[in-house]
Amino acid sequence: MIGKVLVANRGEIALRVIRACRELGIRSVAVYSTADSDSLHRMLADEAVCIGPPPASGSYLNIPAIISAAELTGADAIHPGYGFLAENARFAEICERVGVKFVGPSSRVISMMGDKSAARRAAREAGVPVTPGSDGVCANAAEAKRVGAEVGYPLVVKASAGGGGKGMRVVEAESKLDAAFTEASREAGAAFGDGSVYIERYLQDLRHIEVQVLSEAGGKTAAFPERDCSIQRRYQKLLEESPAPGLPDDARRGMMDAAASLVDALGYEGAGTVEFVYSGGEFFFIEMNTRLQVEHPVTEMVTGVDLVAEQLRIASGEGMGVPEGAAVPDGHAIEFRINAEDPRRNFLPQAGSVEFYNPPGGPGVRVDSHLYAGYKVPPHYDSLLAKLIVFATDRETAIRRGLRALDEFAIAGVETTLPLHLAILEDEDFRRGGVSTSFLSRRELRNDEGLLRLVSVGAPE
Amino acid sequence: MIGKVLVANRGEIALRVIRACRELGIRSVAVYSTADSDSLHRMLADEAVCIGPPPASGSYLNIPAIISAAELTGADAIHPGYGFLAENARFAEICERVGVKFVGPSSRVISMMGDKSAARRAAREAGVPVTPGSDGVCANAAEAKRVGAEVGYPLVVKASAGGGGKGMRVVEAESKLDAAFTEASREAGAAFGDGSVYIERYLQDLRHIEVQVLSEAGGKTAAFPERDCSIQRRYQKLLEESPAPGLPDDARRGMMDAAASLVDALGYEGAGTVEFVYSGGEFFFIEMNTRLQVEHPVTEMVTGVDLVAEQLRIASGEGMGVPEGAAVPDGHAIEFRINAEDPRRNFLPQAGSVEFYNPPGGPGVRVDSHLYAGYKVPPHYDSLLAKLIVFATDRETAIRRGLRALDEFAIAGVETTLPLHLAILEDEDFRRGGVSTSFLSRRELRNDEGLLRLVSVGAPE
Amino acid sequence: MSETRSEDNQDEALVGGEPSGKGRGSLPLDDVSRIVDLLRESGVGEIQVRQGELEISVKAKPEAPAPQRVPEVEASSREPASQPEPQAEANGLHAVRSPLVGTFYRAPAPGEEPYVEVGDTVMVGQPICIVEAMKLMNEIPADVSGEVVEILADNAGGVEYDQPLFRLRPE
Amino acid sequence: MSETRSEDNQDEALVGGEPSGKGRGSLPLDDVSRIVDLLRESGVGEIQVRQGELEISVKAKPEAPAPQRVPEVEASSREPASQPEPQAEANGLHAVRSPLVGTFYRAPAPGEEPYVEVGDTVMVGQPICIVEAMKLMNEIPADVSGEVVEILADNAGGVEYDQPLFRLRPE
Repeated sequence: MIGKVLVANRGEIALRVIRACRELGIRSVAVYSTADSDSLHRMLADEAVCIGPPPASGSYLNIPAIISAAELTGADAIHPGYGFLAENARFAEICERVGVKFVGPSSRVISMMGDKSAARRAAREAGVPVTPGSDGVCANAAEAKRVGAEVGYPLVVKASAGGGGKGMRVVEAESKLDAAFTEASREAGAAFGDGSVYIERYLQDLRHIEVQVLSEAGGKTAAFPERDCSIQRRYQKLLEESPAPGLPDDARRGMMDAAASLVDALGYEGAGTVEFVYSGGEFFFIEMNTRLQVEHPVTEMVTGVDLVAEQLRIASGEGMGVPEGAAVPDGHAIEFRINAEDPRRNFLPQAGSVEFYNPPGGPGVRVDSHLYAGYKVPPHYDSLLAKLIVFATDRETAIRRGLRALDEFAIAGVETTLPLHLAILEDEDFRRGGVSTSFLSRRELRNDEGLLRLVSVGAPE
Repeated sequence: MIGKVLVANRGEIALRVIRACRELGIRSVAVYSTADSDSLHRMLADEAVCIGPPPASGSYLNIPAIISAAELTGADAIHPGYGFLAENARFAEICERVGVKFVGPSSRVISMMGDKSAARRAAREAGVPVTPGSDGVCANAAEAKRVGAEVGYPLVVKASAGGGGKGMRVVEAESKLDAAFTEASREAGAAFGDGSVYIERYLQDLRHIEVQVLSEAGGKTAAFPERDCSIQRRYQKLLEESPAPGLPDDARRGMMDAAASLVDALGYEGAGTVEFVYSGGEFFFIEMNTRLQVEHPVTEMVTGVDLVAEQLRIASGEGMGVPEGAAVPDGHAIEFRINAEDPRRNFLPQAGSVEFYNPPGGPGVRVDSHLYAGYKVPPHYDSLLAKLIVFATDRETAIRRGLRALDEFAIAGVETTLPLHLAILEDEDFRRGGVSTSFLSRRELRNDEGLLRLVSVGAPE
Repeated sequence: MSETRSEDNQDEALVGGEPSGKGRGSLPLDDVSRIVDLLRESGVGEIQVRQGELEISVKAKPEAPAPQRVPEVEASSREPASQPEPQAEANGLHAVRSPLVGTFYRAPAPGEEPYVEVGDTVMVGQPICIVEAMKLMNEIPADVSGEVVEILADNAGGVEYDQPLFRLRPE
Repeated sequence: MSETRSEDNQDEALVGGEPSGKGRGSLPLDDVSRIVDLLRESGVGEIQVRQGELEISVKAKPEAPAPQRVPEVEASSREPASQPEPQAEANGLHAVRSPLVGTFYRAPAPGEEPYVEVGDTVMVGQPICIVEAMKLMNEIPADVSGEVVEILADNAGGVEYDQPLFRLRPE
């Protein structure tokens, strides 16, 4: 087993990894910026190294500082968490070069999956269904038009290096393709330093469903029951659940098998997520995230597998320990992302002091958070304060447990998305299950005597 | 379903019941003493009624006040939690008389199980093995001698109305029986107002193992995998786990079947616990607790059953919803009672302000607690501050998770039993599993550079 | 807040080119000192006095930081009946509180006259209402002598332990 | 800290380009001093006095609310290297801090003389040590001129970002 792991991250995910290390008897090294000197990840790790100033570019994205911290503390391995350097192929490559084990796949695989058109090609070659569209990057608008004639309209132009909706344009008719192609390419170039774009059929009323995988790189591979991440706001996931409500068993098996084929074809090592869109009974590959995800706990709850412990076992060269039953979901789990954003003021990010903090307890409640009373939320990083995960035998009970736990969750000093989640759980369509990714964009938040409520606007789904 | 439940208790168990009510859509009524006006159970219930002054005799044991509060708020049912009025047959009877459903068995059954010799008789009649001893109360020392000749020495004289070691004497030889009989009877009379005593074979190196049951009173009965509660200090349980380490499957089945037979014979309704001593492969009935127990969460973790929700379903006359698989333990759970007692100063009870409170989070961790930062622990009630329950696929992982979570658990302002639990988990015999109830009495707590450590004293087990 | 305002005034005076020393004299420190004493003795939080050119403002030190509380928004409970009512009692009034949980009745029996009305004078030990619990009628006596100023509970309504029932002005 | 408003006004007046003594006279420091004494003796929080053109405001130091901290016993981390060292800096000393994580070397190469010793005087910009990271030798210059009073890091030991390396007495 690895003896010492440097955790190249902050916040709740740094704690998650430190906890797993402690439970496995691995020593942990926290790295922190000067803005995080009062952070729990620093306090709970066995060792801690200050790596730079508050801006992430000087600290959590500062590769030399992190590698130096690993060398100084004698860490055998680096766990990147999610975000920051987790999908940075150069970082993984430097780790490989300096002989520190990167907990994750090889830099080659990270690099390939980070290029969306290369990823689509790899998926197609592994027999995984991909959305009908261009075969990789479209060189120019003329090629885009040829592809458009095949896949039909509406279609979507997407940045090859992209994510988060940047460099993306929906095109309703061929007449608008030229302009959209140029705009998307320019936006992609500005945002990612790479203006290449590709084309896909535009799917409507789609659900975002993803499959967690673990693989030993040439050894065993396990694919786990899916997560439904369709509750999003501006392409940011807010609430995730497992299993996906109402998903037919054959679709589940289909996605799990497809994910496992891709992973095997890649010679993938560690934990990863294969993301699909699901629409009208069909599923298509979107992309693969070559890292742990924020929403991994819902899979842990319905399978009993400790995904971070398994990452560390695989990175240590030990076999992974996944029980047989883990391929079938047992119960229902929902995760709520509690962000420091004010849903009453257009999700304005909040920073400041957490004056009071009391997470919910009792049966079927898990909280992953770096908060404590008196903690100051720094303005430099992302807004995730806590993940509340509820688990119960069935979805209806999990929703009621979620309402109970959200209601109990006390955070004072900063506004959070807690009231938004209560509103989502009260929504009739959500309770019925199986809503599409446009769920939130088709609703407005109304203030109903202090409580938030979602009200449908525009066309029904 | 019941519409509104009055929770006749305080602290973490009041919260536990309020949470279950909320998840089932039942309205909850908290009752509180003036010492508890800042308590979470008061704040989280739908309604709250102040029932009396700080001493429990005027509030949580004040039957007229509680019944009046139920009548004023229109509660259909009263959940007594544990302790206070939970095993008070008169209270159950008054509830029956005024037409408020008592969540628990009938006053007749409570009364019978509260009389230890009657309980032994009922168990024997139901075919449950009882410790060899007198057939009910021993009228005098002469009768005790006749029984002693049959069961052999050492034997133990016990108060029929007793508990907690009061009115109890171990007798090594017949020559000492007269004196012990007289003393035990006098002590029992003083402590319980009833000097009757009975005689049992004295079992050594025994383990305290108990079986949780649920029954519909004439309908279905379910017995769950056992809890091992052998880690005790002065007859107070401190740490409980499920399943019992190393317990053979046939012993488990034997105890579960015995418990189910007793419950069926009694026409028992609701949740209860049948307690056994287990020694040298044999098990014998000790007593039955006709209520929910502090340690019920360990059973919930390994069976997936929400015992409090099932209590409320049964009390509502609805069928209980226990899945098939719940008769076999799935994984391993350990509960740590975090008491406001100072293990470095002979477990001196603590009261005062909780200056800082941060419970552990992450996978496999459940916390049931009424604490929050700023809460004042009143000196009037028992010392239980929080229950930490850890769950994992196997006992070794659960122990490591327990160490991790205990280490993270931050309570400042009052001393607690947190360091004692860390010491227990570090003990080699405990880690091997299956220790007897004399585990703690055969060890001393040593201060080892600020950390507590257990050191064996006297004869090995 | 007066702080910024007076600063601005000062600035304006300077900008206005009228930096006259008129009226400076010595400060009325005796007055200040007496106001400080008054503040301390009265227990109030702030005293401001202004007369013509003179303005004195004295504030008490802030109380020790409010204890951490569960924020109101998270708690669904009703107002505490058992909270002391400092306002009333600071006014020299006395609250008669319920010694038990039950139903409050103003009269000994249905159809009969209430024990007391606002304006009545009662003696220590004189029954002033009934709180019924478990079918028992408990007569509640006044615990001070004085005039009934207010009746705080509704007839036939529920009352909690320690809930104020009457306000009396003690003799 | 007892802040006095009149001080601020003074600054503004000077900035305003009217440094004339006309009508301003000298500050009534005796009055200020007596009000400060009154505040301290009385224990009140704030006193403001204004008379005509003169205004004096004295505030007590806010009570330091005990910061919520994770109790020490729960934290296993080392002492923060990045904490400011108010003691040293209050003494007029200056800490040269590490601008990066790495290994600290006092000399340009093994076997060579250290860049500086205690007692040496250094100039701004003069290299005083090396911090090696990723096989790169980074010469760290003094950021003030002055005398080297203390060398805080061990040769060939690890240093964190912002960790004090030297204490200098600035010229």
